[in-house]
Amino acid sequence: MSVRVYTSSKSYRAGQFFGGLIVALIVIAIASLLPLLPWYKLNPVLDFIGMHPWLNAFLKAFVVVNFVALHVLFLIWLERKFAGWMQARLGPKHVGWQGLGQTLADAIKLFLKEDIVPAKADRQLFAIAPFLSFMPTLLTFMVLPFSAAWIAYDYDLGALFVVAVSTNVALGVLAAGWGANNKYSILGGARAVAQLLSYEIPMVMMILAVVTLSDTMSMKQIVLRQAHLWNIVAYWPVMIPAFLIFLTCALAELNRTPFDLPEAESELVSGFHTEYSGMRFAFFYLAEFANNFFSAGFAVTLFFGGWYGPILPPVVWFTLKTLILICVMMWIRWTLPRLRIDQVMGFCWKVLVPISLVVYCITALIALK
Amino acid sequence: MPTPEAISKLQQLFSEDQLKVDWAGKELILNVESDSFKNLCTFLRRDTDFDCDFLADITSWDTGVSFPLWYRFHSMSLNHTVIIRTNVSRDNPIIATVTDIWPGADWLERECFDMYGIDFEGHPFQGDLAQMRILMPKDWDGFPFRKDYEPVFSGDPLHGPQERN
Amino acid sequence: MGVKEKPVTKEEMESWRIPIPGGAAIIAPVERVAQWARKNSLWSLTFGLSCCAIEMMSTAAPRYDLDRFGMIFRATPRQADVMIVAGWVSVKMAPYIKRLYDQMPEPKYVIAMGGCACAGGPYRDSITIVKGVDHFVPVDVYVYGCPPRPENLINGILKLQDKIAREHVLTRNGDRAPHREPIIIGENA
Amino acid sequence: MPLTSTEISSPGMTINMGPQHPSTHGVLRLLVELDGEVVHSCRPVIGYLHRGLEKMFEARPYRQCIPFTDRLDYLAALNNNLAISQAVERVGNITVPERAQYIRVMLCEMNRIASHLVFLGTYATDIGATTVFLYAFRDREKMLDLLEMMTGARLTYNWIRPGGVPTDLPEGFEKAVRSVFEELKVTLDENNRLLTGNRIFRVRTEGIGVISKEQAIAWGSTGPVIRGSGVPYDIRKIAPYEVYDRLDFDVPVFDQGDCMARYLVRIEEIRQSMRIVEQCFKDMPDGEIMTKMPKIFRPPAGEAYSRTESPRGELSFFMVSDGSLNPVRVHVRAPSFIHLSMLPDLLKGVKVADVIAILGSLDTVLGEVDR
Repeated sequence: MSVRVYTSSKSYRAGQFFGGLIVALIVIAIASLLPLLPWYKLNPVLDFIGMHPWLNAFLKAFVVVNFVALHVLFLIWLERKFAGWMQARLGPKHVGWQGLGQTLADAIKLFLKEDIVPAKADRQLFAIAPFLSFMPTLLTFMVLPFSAAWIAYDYDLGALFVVAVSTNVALGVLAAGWGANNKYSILGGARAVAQLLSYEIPMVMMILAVVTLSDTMSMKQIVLRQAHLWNIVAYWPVMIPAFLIFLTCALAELNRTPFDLPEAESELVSGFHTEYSGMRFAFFYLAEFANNFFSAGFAVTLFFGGWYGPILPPVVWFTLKTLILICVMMWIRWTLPRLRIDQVMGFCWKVLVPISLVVYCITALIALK
Repeated sequence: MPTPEAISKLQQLFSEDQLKVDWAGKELILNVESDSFKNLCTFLRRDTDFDCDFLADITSWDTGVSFPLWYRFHSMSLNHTVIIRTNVSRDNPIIATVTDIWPGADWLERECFDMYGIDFEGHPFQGDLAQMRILMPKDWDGFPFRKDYEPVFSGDPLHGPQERN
Repeated sequence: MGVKEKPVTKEEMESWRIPIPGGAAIIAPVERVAQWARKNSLWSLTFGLSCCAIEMMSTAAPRYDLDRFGMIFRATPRQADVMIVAGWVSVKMAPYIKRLYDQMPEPKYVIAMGGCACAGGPYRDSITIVKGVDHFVPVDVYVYGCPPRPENLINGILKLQDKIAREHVLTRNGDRAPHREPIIIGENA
Repeated sequence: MPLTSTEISSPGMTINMGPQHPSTHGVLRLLVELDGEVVHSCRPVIGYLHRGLEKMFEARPYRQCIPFTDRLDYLAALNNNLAISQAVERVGNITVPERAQYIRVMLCEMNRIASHLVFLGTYATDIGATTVFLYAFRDREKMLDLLEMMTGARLTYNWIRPGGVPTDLPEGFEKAVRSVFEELKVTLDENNRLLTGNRIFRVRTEGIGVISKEQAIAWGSTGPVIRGSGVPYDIRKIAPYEVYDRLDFDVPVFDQGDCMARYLVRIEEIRQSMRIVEQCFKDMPDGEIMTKMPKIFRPPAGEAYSRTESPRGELSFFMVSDGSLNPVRVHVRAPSFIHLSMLPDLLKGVKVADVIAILGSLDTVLGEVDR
């Protein structure tokens, strides 16, 4: 009798992952061909839309929402595939090619599931919470510049708008935690609010640093200033720490490891969304990954020169940079353990806030020069 | 292995009919009557020749006549094992607790109570049936490890004893 | 007893028809999509009782990797589709399992993993063990073994997927639905 | 108006962790009284897996008890087999051939490695590092392959029995073991870099759940828990059984008594176990592997107990015989049972997240606790 002692082959796993990457590249390549299509034939239509502001607004919103939804589907697949690659597994494989249909199946299933509202929950709050946390995320996409032309609304206070709107995510999370009338939820909600609001401070500080150097709050203008040199290269002594702080805060805002305390699975079961099932839970999921994309995109806008890059069209460059940054976030997520709540708060107030103050002071000096 | 001096000290303290000393290989077995049991435990813990600071195990069984109790101690400093055996009657199974000497005895004693209904006098939860029960459900009727235990089957899978089949 | 497998028959297809003109043409594709989605996204409850739970963890671990089939573990019953009862069920635990099952949203499935959850296993003559989890929750798949190997569990999961693919989605009626015909895996009787 | 200090107090919140909770390692229930994030008091409730195993032993011949011990501490089934076999051998005065003793030790140590790898994985998940869980299980599968090669089962082996072991080592076993150990040494270092050196892991475990030396002794803790508190209490050294007195190995002891110390003890034990297995291959004599035992085994009346070092601590079976076919009483001294009883003391005043960290570091198996 003999039993085969075998080990999973590393090259095979790598092949799986790179297969996934190739898919991503094909998608990007197709996207890059889009500008070559005869778009000018649509000009009369566009003129028509341009003359009807309501129609215009509606179409823009439609495009943004669908873009976000599709991206999230892709991102969740990417996350699971990436996790599989890191963890010596395969990840989704049998649903669609390389498991690409996985997220779609998940989404359809969640929408078909029974929607449970616990008997003792605060019904209105419970019902509205997922949308409360999804709406701000969606709104932030309004000012995200995919390219000089692809920006839904070039608001001249774009950065301020992002800061103001994205903070509202905490409201949705708190509503979910409170409304569910579950002890794990309320603990998760309380943690989330404490964490989100605290990490907002160094984050805003770092956004402010970029805004000071760029002398504008418009997202588009911030990118246009980086036409020749990315911010992180041009002002590297301040921008590298600024980016690291921004990344840390973004991770904290996204509730990702090491800051995933609001939904810490091993402590609070599922944290604030413990009682959510079906469609409402799907919205939390959607919000989380949409927020992930936005945070990465925002970082690219602030530090990595937005859509600028050689050869490929701007939109592709922006998406590519964002995806790379998202992968970095996933890498961190699947590597690190989780902090404790007092350590998270202590780290913010005792380490990040002082450092960000110093960084901002230096930035101000540079700007004054 | 406890020294002969230590054992003679034991024999001076406890009379012949209260304590019988026995050896099993290198291990000392002390057969003690239940009324001297607590004193013996206190002595073993305090005395430097025994220094039994580690309570390894408590168990009991049902002989049909009485419930023998079996305690195993270990001395970390002297590296020897001492076993105490004592008996409680089936009609009035009560013995002094050792939780005040070894806090680790807490759950072991509760288990003995849960399975055999042996009452430990001075245990923090003594007399509180629901608190004393540890492995069985709080509302369980009877002590299942007694040889004469007859469960009353309810037929309800969510409550009460289950049918044997 | 082998594995009960029924291909979808003509009559079965007919029975899905809804008596409106063109109804089947509308309903059937919707049903197909729903079946496909449910089958490929079975989220399991992180819930282990005893030895089988370790094998369940092994099944999720790299060598077997349940994520391939879109199966991930969720800690809360609200987000779970399938409960794998992995281990023996005592009288003290049974009410909690019942409650967990009740907390799961429809459609929900139960896999009884291991001899204990199926029928009491080696503890059949214990007074505190419930002889099979099917005494209080409906079981879809019985996976025998003590504990079943991960391959066996995966077999059970795949069989459950087949079953879901044949399930009448739009009129699914909780525990009374006819599809609740259990699949038995690994029993050598 | 003079300022007076007003005490702000809120009614405590009781959280019911378990019986279904992702990190209670089975079906333990913790009734935790919380004030914000701080634990006021904690009351463990056990018995959700209770099946009256000790009573069931009383209705079975001695040798038929062995399969049930697999399901006590299901992470280290062979160690349980060994413990009950020893108890039966002592009550029936049976001697075991030397080769069988070596095989037993070897298998137990391999099972210890597998068990500690589960600890490594589950503890990492408790702290939040999911990836290490999967790495640990990947490595564990290799160990299970070896055990399967030997015994034919993955988890519940039913292998070591009174009188020896049923079959000899399979062909090519030594080679397979060596190659797996080579891989394991590499992956252990990898996990070490990933987890032990990790700053976050350190702040989560260092100084958390400190058990002082006196406390550890008074509560009767054993195994890695007491060795993490600086007491070199290892049955393999202080009361050697089988052939442990002939083998050269170290007992890792750490003085800090915190979660990190207990974690490090277990990691170091994996290395020591590998050392023991390698020595066993070298020293193993040829010869019999099973003592001839009567078909109907009736030991003389008496009491006997075994003391073994399972991965979780001192595992001991106490057995009373009255000369009949079945034992009168079999009692299991389960180390996890004792460790859990320390929880109310340990969890006073810690944070919610530490509850999980401390509970995980005790590495309890509920199958053993509830019996």
